[in-house]
Amino acid sequence: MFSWDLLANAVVAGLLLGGFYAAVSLGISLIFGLLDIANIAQPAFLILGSYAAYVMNEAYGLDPILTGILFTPVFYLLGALVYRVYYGSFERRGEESLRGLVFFFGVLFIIEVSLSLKYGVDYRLVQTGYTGKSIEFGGVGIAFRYLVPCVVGVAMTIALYLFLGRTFYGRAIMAVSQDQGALRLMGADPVQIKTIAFGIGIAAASLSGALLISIAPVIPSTDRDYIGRMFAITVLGGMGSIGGTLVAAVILGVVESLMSTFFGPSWSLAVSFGILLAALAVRPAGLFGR
Amino acid sequence: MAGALLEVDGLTKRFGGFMALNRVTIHVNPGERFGLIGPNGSGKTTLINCVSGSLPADGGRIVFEGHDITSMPAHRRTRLGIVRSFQIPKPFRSMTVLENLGIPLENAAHGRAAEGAGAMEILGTIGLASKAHLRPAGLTQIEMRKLELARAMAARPKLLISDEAMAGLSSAEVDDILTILFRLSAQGITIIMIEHIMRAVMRFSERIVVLDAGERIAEGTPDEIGRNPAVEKAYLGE
Amino acid sequence: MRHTAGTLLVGLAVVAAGIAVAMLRVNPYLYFAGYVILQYVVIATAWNILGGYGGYVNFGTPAFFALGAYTAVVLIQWIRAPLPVLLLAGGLVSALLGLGIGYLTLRLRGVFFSIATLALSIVLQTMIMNWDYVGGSRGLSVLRPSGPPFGNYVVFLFTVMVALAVGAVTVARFIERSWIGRGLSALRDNEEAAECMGVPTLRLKLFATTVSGFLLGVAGAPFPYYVTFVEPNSAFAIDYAVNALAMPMIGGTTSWIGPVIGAVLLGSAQQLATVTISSEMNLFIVGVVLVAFVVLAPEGILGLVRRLRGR
Amino acid sequence: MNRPRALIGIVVATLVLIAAVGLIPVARAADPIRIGLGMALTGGLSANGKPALLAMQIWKDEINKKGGLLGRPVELIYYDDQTNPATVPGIYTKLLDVDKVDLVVSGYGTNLIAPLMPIAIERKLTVIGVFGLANNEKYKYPNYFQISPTGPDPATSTATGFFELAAKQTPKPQTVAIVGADAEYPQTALVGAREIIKHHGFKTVYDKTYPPSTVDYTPIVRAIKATNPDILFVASYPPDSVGMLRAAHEVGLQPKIMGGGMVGLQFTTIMNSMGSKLNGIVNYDYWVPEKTMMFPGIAEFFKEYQPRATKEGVDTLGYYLPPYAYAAMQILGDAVTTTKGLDQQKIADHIRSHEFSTIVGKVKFGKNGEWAKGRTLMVQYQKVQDGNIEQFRQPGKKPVLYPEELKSGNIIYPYSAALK
Repeated sequence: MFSWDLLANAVVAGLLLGGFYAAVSLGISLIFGLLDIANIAQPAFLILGSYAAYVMNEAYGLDPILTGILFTPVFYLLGALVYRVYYGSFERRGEESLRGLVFFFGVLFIIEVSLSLKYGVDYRLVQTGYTGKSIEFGGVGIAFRYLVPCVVGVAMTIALYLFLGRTFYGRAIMAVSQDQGALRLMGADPVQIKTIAFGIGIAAASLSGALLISIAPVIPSTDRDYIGRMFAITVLGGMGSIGGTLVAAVILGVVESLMSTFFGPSWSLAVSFGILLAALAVRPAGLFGR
Repeated sequence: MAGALLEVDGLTKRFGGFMALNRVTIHVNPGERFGLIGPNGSGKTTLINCVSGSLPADGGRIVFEGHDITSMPAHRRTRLGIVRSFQIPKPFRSMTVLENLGIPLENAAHGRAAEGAGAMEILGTIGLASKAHLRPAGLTQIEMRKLELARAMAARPKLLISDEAMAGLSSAEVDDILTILFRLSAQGITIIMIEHIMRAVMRFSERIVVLDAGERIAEGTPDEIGRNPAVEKAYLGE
Repeated sequence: MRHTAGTLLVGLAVVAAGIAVAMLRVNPYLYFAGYVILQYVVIATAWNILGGYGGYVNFGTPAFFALGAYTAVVLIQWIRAPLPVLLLAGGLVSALLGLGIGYLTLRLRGVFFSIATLALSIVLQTMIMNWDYVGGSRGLSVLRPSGPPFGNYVVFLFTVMVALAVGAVTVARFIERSWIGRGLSALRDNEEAAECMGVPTLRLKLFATTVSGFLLGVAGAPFPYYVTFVEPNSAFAIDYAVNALAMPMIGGTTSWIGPVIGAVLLGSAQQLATVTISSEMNLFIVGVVLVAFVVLAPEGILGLVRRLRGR
Repeated sequence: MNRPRALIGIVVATLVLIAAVGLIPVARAADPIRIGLGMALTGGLSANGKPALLAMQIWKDEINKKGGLLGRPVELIYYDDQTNPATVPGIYTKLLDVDKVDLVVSGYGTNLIAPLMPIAIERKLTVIGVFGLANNEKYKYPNYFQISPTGPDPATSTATGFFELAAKQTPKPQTVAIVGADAEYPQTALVGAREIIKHHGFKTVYDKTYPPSTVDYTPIVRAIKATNPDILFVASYPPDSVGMLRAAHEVGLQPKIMGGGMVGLQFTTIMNSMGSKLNGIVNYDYWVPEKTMMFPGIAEFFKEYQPRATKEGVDTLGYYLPPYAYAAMQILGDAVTTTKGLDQQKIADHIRSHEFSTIVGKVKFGKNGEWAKGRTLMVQYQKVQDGNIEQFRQPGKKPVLYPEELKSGNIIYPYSAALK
């Protein structure tokens, strides 16, 4: 069944999927990778973003990506609030890891159930102007439904990369993850910096959630499918490495796509996680770990 | 050299491309008070991590009391009698001070003493007896350092490696710790002291080795080291 | 010695009480509810040996539980093995997996370890889904053997679970009060310091992952006979991962009684909610309770009790 | 050492509490007939479970308005099984032993009926299953009946009509690709499909499964396209039905006939948002608003159902599961009325031996408690427009192509012709 044409298509589809995975994982890469906060509720915020996009699309016919951008301030504030609670309850007392995890598990359930109480358990999906359309370059087809999220994902990655490297707050966030002393020399308050970083991480979920629902139907419990993927990508890419996240996301996307095309899709997810396990065993710091 | 308690022979350790220890050789004699100094990043902590077993060595040999311990896991080295304290105190936070001592007593001291008495005795000599039932979170900086030493003593060391036990303490507190270390030495315990506080090392050590950039650059009595131009250069730069 | 004898007596008393309850033939529903709660006592206790004492958070609880259940399914399909064999085999296979993740701790600590166990769970579930002999993704109906030793089969299973729970708790209590438990606490607090104080950390971790795996597998082994229908999604349900973590947290992780309290409270609350209010509210309550507990009572109910006593 | 004692106190107190609450039956009206069930109100199948429950409640309300059964009011007692088979044994034991229900019906779906079977057999209950696929094949329990019209051979029910239609087209298609999710229904449907394919002598060029959590279906669809099949049989659950369909459009996959066992395309929200992308798909269905399907009472049922469904936020049109859930209750009610009692065996004997008139037509049970003759429809989506939910209330959008006796329209063949 092998053909070069199929291979090219599979790789391209994988690259596109990888761009989307990067968008989904950026928030957790920031929160978990840089701040070391195991926010297991991140996928729930992702789905919250999806529902925001759905509601705005149903009510006003807004494009999901536009909604995603419009809602970033709301999500940012939500994230800041969650972090403040987390900080006050755990981090300040120096007992964050295990209890923090349970805390976020609780948050995950609360968001998930609130959504299903409000919007029910039907599959929700959004049709956009570009859904179902595709273009072709020399035998390689590109579906807009994946191209757009991929472009947005890469753009988000670049934006975050530039933000972290070029701005004061960005550098402060990088510093907070490595050296609290240097941060104090910069004259910044670590808690404030972490609040900002956490807020941005959650704000990213608003946009990536919108991308998600423009790709596939969503129900409140869809978040559970993404817990593994998100953390796998972040760890595989190397904690807190934004470029690494993109590369890891693309690797996962391409592997899934190749498996689906040539060997039987049934095993694609297991192979992805097998790669993660192997990577962890050989190189625990991930591909681009610090 | 026959009769040495600890022989480190051509020890090499790399981190990626960075050579942290380059064929370092040191010998420590039984009962000796041994000083290990060097500027930041010179490889002192890496050296004792390799000796205590926290890090695997990439080359060379470590011999303790005639046994080759180069690839022995850390806990077995402790049981043989090589015990270290940590630069940044690492107490068992969920346990009381007394329980902290129980761990080495139970795991390293071969049950040579009944737990309660032995632990209280050590706490008594080190001046922490009144804090025996507190958790580490309730201790002051100096008390933490003392706990670190007390816990090491509970492992009944033959060789005690004290990693910057005095950094950040006041002058009186430094004397306090020094007194304790002198007393341990008097009991026949060999001690390697890693320290930045020159006054303390010079006063305490019988012999000193200087590391710089992963290499041994000098060895001698405190007086000799004090006059060595290479040491001065390493510390002050050019 | 007195303690051990005491524990043994208490344990026997609980088993006896369990059998008495079984004989009394009280309302059968209680056996079903009781079975689930006791199953969670075993799971929470098993998780806590590694997670609570040793500080290694296992997200892969469903993998161990399901491995026990599916080992049983294989043996039932193959030779219709009797229940004691199923328990032992389920436990052993899971223990082997436990030993495997124990070696992972050589390189992986903290959240990395947790994520690796999560990945393991996904890989294992995919394998089961593609294995037709045990029903694959379609699931498999399991016929209960006719004629249990006493009562009806559910009563019998309930009694077995009572014994398993007592066994698990006894093991946990023994570990907690021995040098193993103290060593595990030391490595939880600071692994490097523990190793340097003579604690054989690797051996202890391997011991903890293996015992924890064994108990989780044992908890899963009777599951096929309890539900009579096994399919991957419910055997690998995320509920097991969440509850295994949440129950000890609510009860208190430092003592053997903590997971028991957590499992009984949260387990019965969930059972109650299933038959009284809607499950959506049920999950919601679990979420709120979790958040409230970790924020307001960080050391669980044990910590609350301790605080109330002014200690 | 009295800390543990205090805690054991707490534990005992809690146990007593649950024992108490667990044993107090739910409040009840004066001597009603109680019908118990577990239903998926949360979890994966809840999108169908909720409408099914609503249909049963409508039946209950109507029967009570008419004075109940045997002169006694009817009460439904239901618990959420969370789409988790592990909850089912507990729920039905509670229903039977604590709530003392007189009759039970099953929850929705094969996986949730399976754990009920041993309980039913042990206690000699009469059970009507709601959309279970081949639950009774292993047990052959005579008092089990199943309401979806899959017929005596459930595994092949979806594939039969689909491939029969395909075989009748000219030029006759030769090659076939089959694909489905790693889940219960799709796997069973694929097993059936393989059998039917062999029977018709088609050549299989692709046969693979995928995990339900797949995000991107493009690679799968492209691999299928590379094998260039004439027929594509898909057995999928809602999210992957949408994923496969969208990917097929993007990749330009156009076999001559496509569809078969795609669950979800019957649901209101999905039909509404997929719109014209549905055109040309030939898919199984159980009820559509075509003239041939207008059995007595069904129009009234939807008149009652649709406003209530809109209010409760469940499947607005409700064509898929609700009429059958209602019919299951009709049959049970009928049997109780005719046998003039609540004797499980008499009720079962009656159901087994009689034909019933329900809102889904005449129902007669046969082998293994399945419909004596299968009636899985094959419909084709035709001339569907985007974003118009009202169109689906009219005939013509989903004409019945199979079986012959219910046929209400003609297939547009090949698939590409239906896209124009």
